[in-house]
Amino acid sequence: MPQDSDRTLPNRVPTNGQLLSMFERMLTIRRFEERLGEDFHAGKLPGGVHLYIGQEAVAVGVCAHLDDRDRITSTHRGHGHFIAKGGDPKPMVAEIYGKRDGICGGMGGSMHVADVSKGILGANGIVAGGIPIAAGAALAAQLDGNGRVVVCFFGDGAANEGVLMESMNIAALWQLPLIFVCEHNGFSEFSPSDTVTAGEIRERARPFGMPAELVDGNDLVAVWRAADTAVDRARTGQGPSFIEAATYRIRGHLEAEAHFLSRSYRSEEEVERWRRNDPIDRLSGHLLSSEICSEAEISAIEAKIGEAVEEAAAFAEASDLPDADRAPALMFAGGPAEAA
Amino acid sequence: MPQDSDRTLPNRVPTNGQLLSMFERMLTIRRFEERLGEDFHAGKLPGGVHLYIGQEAVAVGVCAHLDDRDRITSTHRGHGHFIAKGGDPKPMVAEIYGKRDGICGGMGGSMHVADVSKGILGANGIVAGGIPIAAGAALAAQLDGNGRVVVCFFGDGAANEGVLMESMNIAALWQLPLIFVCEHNGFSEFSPSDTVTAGEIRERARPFGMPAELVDGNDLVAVWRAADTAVDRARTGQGPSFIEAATYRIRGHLEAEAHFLSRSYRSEEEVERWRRNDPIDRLSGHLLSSEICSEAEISAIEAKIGEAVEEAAAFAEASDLPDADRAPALMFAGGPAEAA
Amino acid sequence: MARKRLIQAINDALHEEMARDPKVILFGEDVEISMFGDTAGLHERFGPDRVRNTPISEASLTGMAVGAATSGYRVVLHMMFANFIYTGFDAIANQMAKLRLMTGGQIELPITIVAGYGGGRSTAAQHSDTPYPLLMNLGGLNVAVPATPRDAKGLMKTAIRGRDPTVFLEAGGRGGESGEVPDEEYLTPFGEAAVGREGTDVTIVAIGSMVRPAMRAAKQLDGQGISAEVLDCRTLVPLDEDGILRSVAKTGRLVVVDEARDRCSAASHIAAVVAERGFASLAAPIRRLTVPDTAMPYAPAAEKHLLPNPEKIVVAVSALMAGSAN
Amino acid sequence: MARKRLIQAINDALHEEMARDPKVILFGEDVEISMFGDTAGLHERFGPDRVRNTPISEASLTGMAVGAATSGYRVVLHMMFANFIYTGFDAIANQMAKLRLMTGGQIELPITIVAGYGGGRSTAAQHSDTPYPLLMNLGGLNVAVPATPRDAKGLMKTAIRGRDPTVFLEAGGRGGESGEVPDEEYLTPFGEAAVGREGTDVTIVAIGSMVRPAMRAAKQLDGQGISAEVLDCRTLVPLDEDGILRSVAKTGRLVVVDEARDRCSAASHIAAVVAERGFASLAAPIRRLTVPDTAMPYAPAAEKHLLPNPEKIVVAVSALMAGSAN
Ligand SMILES: Cc1ncc(C[n+]2csc(CCOP(=O)(O)OP(=O)(O)O)c2C)c(N)n1
Ligand SMILES: Cc1ncc(C[n+]2csc(CCOP(=O)(O)OP(=O)(O)O)c2C)c(N)n1
Ligand SMILES: [Mg+2]
Ligand SMILES: [Mg+2]
Repeated sequence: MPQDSDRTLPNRVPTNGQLLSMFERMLTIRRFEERLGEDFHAGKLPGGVHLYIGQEAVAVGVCAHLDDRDRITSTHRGHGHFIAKGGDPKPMVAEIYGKRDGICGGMGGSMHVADVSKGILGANGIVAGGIPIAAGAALAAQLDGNGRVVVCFFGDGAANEGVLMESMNIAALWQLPLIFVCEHNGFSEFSPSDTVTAGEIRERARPFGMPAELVDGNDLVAVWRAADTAVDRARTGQGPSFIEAATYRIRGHLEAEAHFLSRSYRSEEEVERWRRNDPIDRLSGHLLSSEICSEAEISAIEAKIGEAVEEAAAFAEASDLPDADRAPALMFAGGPAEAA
Repeated sequence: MPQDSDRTLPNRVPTNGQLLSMFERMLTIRRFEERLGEDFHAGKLPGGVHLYIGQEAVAVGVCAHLDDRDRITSTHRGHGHFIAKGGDPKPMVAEIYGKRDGICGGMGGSMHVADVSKGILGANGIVAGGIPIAAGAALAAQLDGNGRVVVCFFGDGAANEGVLMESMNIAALWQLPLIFVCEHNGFSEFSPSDTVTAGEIRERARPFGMPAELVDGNDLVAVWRAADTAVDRARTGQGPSFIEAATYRIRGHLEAEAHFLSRSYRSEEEVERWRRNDPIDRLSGHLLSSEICSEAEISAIEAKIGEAVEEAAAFAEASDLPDADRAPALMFAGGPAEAA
Repeated sequence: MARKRLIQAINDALHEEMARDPKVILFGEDVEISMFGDTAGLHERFGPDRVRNTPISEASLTGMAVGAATSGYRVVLHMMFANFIYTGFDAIANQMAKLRLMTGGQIELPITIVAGYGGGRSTAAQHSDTPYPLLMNLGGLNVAVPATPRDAKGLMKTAIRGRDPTVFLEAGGRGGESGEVPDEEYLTPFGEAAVGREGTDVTIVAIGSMVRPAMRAAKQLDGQGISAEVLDCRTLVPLDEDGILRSVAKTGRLVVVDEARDRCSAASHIAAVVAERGFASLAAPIRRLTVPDTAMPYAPAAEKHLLPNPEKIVVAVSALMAGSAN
Repeated sequence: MARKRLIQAINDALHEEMARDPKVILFGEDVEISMFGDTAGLHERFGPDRVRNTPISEASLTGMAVGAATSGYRVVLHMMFANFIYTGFDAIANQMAKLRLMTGGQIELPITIVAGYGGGRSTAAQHSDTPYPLLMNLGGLNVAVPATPRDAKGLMKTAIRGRDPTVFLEAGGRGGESGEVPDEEYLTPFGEAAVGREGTDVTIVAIGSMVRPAMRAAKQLDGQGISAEVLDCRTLVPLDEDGILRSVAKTGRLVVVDEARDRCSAASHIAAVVAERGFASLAAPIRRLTVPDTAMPYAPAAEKHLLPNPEKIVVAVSALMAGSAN
C-alpha cells in the first residue's frame, strides 16, 4: 500500500490515490473470498472457511498505515487481514486448498494463513489467541526502538476472553506500540453480540488509560482516520489505543453452517439491511460521486482482480499436495543452535 | 455475626452491638494470625502462611452482611475471610498444623482452608482462582432463587488475571448476585501495585454497567456500609457490584519471605505509616471515644480471644496426624450415584 | 433398538437426564443452537435457566462449573472443540481435579465436561487435538471416550449422575458413528472395557474413534488366520486394567490403538500397565499405534498419514505375529 | 569446579547467556526480586528492558513469549510454580507447541519457560505439581528436567540458545541439590541421558528430583549384592530412548522413578518404549515408581507417603530381582 510522507500528521484524510488503492484492496478481498465461498460449496476445499465479506473496510483502513516491518495478528476470519496487510493472495488460496505451494505449505489452512515476512503473524483458530501474541510482538517492537507498531484484530466475541484485559493492562502499563482493533460484527459465532457481552466493548479499554474510539467499520475513511491517529500514537511512543469498528458479518459464521445448523439465528431483513450498507459500495459510490474515478476505471479494477482470482485458483488447483509425511519434521526447527 | 432485621435498608450504619461484635471478630483474626506467625517462625507449621494482618476490616465489614447460606471464595491470604464468615478457628488452626482434626483433615493447609457448611468455599492457592468459582456459585444462588448471595475476595494483583474481566462480564450479563471485593493492599506479591497495574482497578467494573466503589479498607464502618448496599443489591436481584477496598499488608507476603528475599521491597517508614492507620486501633478508638464500650470491656474481649487462641493451639498440637495414606481415597467421591 | 448416530445418542442422554433431574444444568458457547447437535432442543425444552449460551470465556466457564457444582447443581459444561479445554485448563487442573482432596472431602463435584476431539476432517492443529492423556494425568477426573452410540448414551448418563468430574470426549465429527441404541433406560458402567470382538492370538486395545478401525483390522486379520480380540476402553479413568490383563493373559500379545500423540499417551500408559502387571503373559513386544508427536496438519493426506487406520493395524499385528516388532 | 546449588547454577547460566546475547530477554512475575533465586541479580545487571516483572497474567505471558520470540528475541519466561503453567496453558498448548507446524515452518520460537516443580515441602496441591507428562504430550516442546547443578546450568544454556520452545523444570525447593559445576563454559546436550552409576543387574531410570533417591537406592542395593545402573534422563523431550534401551539390553530389568502422577506419566511412556523396542532384553516386568493419581496433600507424612524414595526403590528392585513384581 503506498504511503504518503505526511502519514503521521493528525486529522489527515486519505488522498485520492490512497482511496483508490484501498478500494482495490477491499475489492480484492471481496472477490477472493467470494471465490473461496464458491470453492467451498463446490467441495474443493478440504476444510472450512470463515469469510470476512462485509468487514473489508476495517482490515484495509487499518493496514493502510502499516509497512512490512509492522506486524499484525488476526483471527479465524483472517483472509481479509492477510490481503490487507500485503499478503499475496495466490499462496493464500493455495494454502486454503491444502497445497504444497500454500503460504504455510498446506499445513495451516484457512485458520492459520500467515506470512511472517510481511509481518502477518497469522490467522488464529483460538479466539483471542492473537491478542497476547501481538502484545509480545509489541514488546519486541518497543525494545527494537525503531518505530514499528503492532495491530491485533479480534472480534466482539473475543473481547470476552480474559486475555484481552490482561494484554490491555500490560500494553498500557508498558506503553507498548499496540493497537487493539475490535471488529464488532454483531455475532459471537451464532450468538448475537448483546446476548453475550455486557456494556460497550471499547469502554473496557478506558480504565487502563487507553484512548478508545468507536468508528463506523463500514466507512473506510472513518476507519482510516481512527487508525491514523492510533498508529501515530504507537509509532511515536505514546502507547496503545483501542478502536472498536462497528460492522456486520454478511456471510455465515462459517460457510458450512447451513449444513449443520437446525435453525437460523438472524433474520434475512437484518442481513439485507447491512447489505445495503456495504463498505465497498459505499466507497465506490464516494469515488464516483466525488469523481475520484470513473465507472470504467472501476470496471478495469474489477477485471484485473477477476484475473488475479482466476490465476490464483488455477495456481492452487495445479499445485501439488504436500508430502504426506511432511508434518513431523516441521515441529522443531532443530537442535540447539550451538550444542550440536 | 448477629444481623438486624433492617439489614437491607439503604444508608444504614451499624448498631453499637454490631460494631462490638465486628470488633471482636477483627481482633480474633488478628490474634489468631499473630499466633500463626509465631508458630511459623517457631517451626511448628509444615507449610507457609500468608497473613491478613492489617486488612481485617475488609473481611469483617463485608461478611457481617452474610449468613451461612451465603457463600464466599477467598485467596491464598484466607484466614481472615474464614473467620469473618463464621468459620471455627480451632479446626482452622489444626488444618494449618497439618492435623487430622483440621477443617480439611490436614489435606489442604493454610492456602486451602474451607468450611463448605459455613459457605466458605475455600482459600485458594491460585491467584484469582476463586473468582469464577464464585460466579458459578452465584449462578447457583440465582437459580435457587432464595436470595442467597456470593462474595469473592481477591487482591489487587489478582485483578490483573483475565478471569476477573470474564467473570465481571458474565455476572453483569446475567445479573448474578455476586459481589466482587478487591483488597488493594499495595502489593502484588513483592511488586508494588502500581508497577503492575494500569489505572484504577474499580474502573474496570464500570464498562460492564456494574456499580463500583472505592472505600477506605481500614475503616470498618466504611466497608460495612459499602457492603450493605452491594449485598442488598445482590439479594434483591439487582445484580453484581464491585468494591475496591484500599488497605495495606502489614506483614510480609508470606511469613517465610525474610528467609529467601535478598533485599526488601518497601520501606520501614511506609509500613510504619500504615501501622498507625491500623483498622483495629481505629475501631477501638471509635468504640472508646463514642463510649460504645469501655477499656475494661475491650480487655475482657482480648482475654477471651487470648484463651481461644491458646485453646486452639493446644487442640491443634494435640491432634493426631492424618493417616499417611489418606489422600488417594479423597480424590473421588465414589462411583456414579446410581450405576453402582 | 434404533439405529442412531453417536451425537444423537448423546443428545438423547442429555434430554433424558435433564428431564429426570431438575438439578442438571448445561452451559457453554452456543449450546442453544448446538454446533455439533449434541445439545439440540435442550434450550427450547428446558429453558434459559437450565440451558444457556455463554460468552467466549473458557477460563471462567470451567471455574464456574466448579462453583455451581459445589452448590448442588449437576453441571454439564460444553467446551465445543477439545482444544478449548486448554483455554479453560487452569480451573480444570488446579481446581476441579484437586478441590475434593484439598477440602478433605467436603465437596463433591458432579461435573460433566463435553467436547469433540480428534482429527481427520482438516480442521487443522487448533481444532483436532486428542487431549485425554493430559486429563488422565491430572488425577481427579474421570475420562470417558465412547466409541459407539450405545456407550455414548450410557456413559453420558453415568457421568451426569456421578459424584465426580468427568471429561466426556466425543469423536463426533459429522455426527459420529452409527449404531444400535436400546430403547429402554440403561447406564454404562465406568471402568469396564467392552469386548468388541473375541479372539485368541492378539489383544487390540482401542480408544474412542480408534475402535472402528480396530474392528475392521480384526476382520481383515481373521481372513489371514489371525484371531484378534478387540477391547474398547470406554473409560480411561477408571481404566479396566483387569479386563485388559485378562485378555492379554489369553492372547499373549498387545497392540494399543490411540488417536492421541504418542508421548505419554493413553497407549503408553496401557502398555506400561501391561508391561508391569501382565509381563508374564507377554509373548511379544507391546505395540503402540498412535499419532506421532505432531500437531495436526491441514492437508488431508498429511493428516491421514498420521492417524492410525485399519491397514496400519493389520501390518502391526501381522508383524507382531511374525515375530518382528515392526 | 565449584560446589553450587542447582538454583545458583541456573542463575549463573542466565547471567552468562544474557551477557552473551543481547537478544535474550526475561520476564515473569517478580523475576526482579526473584522468589527462588534463579533470576537474582539479572534485573540490576541487565536493566528493566531485558528483565522485567509482569502483572499476574499467565494466559497473556505465554502468548507474549510467542509474540516476542517471533520477533527475534530469545525469551525466558519464568512461571514461578509449575502449577501456574496450567493458568497460562492455552498459548503453550495451542500456540507455542503448534505454531511452527501451522505456519509451515516460517517461524522459530526460541523460548525457555522456567518453573519450579514437585512436592515434598508441604506447599499443598496447588503448588507442587509435576507437569512434564502433559508437556511431553503436546508434541512441540522440549522438556528439560535437570537433576544436578552441572546439568541445570548446561541444559539452561542449551535451551536459551535453541531454536525451539523448551520447558525447563527445576526441582529447586530450598535451593535444590548441591554439586560440582565446571568453571569453564559448557553446554549440556538435549536427548542424552547421563549415566549416574553403572551397573549390570537392573536399570533405574530416574527424572529430575528422583535421581538422587535412585542413586541412594543403588548404593544400598550394592550392599545387597545387586548392581544397579542409574540413568538420569536430563531431557524428556527429546528422550534418550537408545541410551535407555542400551542399558536395559545389558541389565534386562527396568525400574522407572518419576515424581509425576502415574497415569500417562513419563514413567509410563518410558516403560512403553522399552516394552516395545526393548522387549527381547527384558527378563522381568517393568516397574514404575510414581505418585499415585492424587493431588498433593499438605500434611507432611501424607505427602511423603506418596513420593518415591530410596526405600521404595530398594524394595521394588529387590522384588524384581527375586522374581516377584511387587
Ligand atoms: C478459545 C476458543 N473458543 C471458542 C472457539 C470457537 N469459536 C470460533 S469463532 C467463535 C466466535 C468468535 O466471535 P468473534 O470474536 O466476534 O469473531 P467473528 O466470528 O464474529 O469474526 C467461536 C466461539 C474458538 N475457536 N476458540
Ligand atoms: C495463578 C497464580 N499465579 C501466581 C501465583 C503466585 N502468587 C501468589 S500470591 C501472589 C500475589 C497476589 O497478589 P494480590 O492478589 O494482590 O494478593 P495479596 O497477596 O496482596 O493479598 C502471587 C503472584 C499464584 N499463587 N497463582
Ligand atoms: Mg463477532
Ligand atoms: Mg495485593
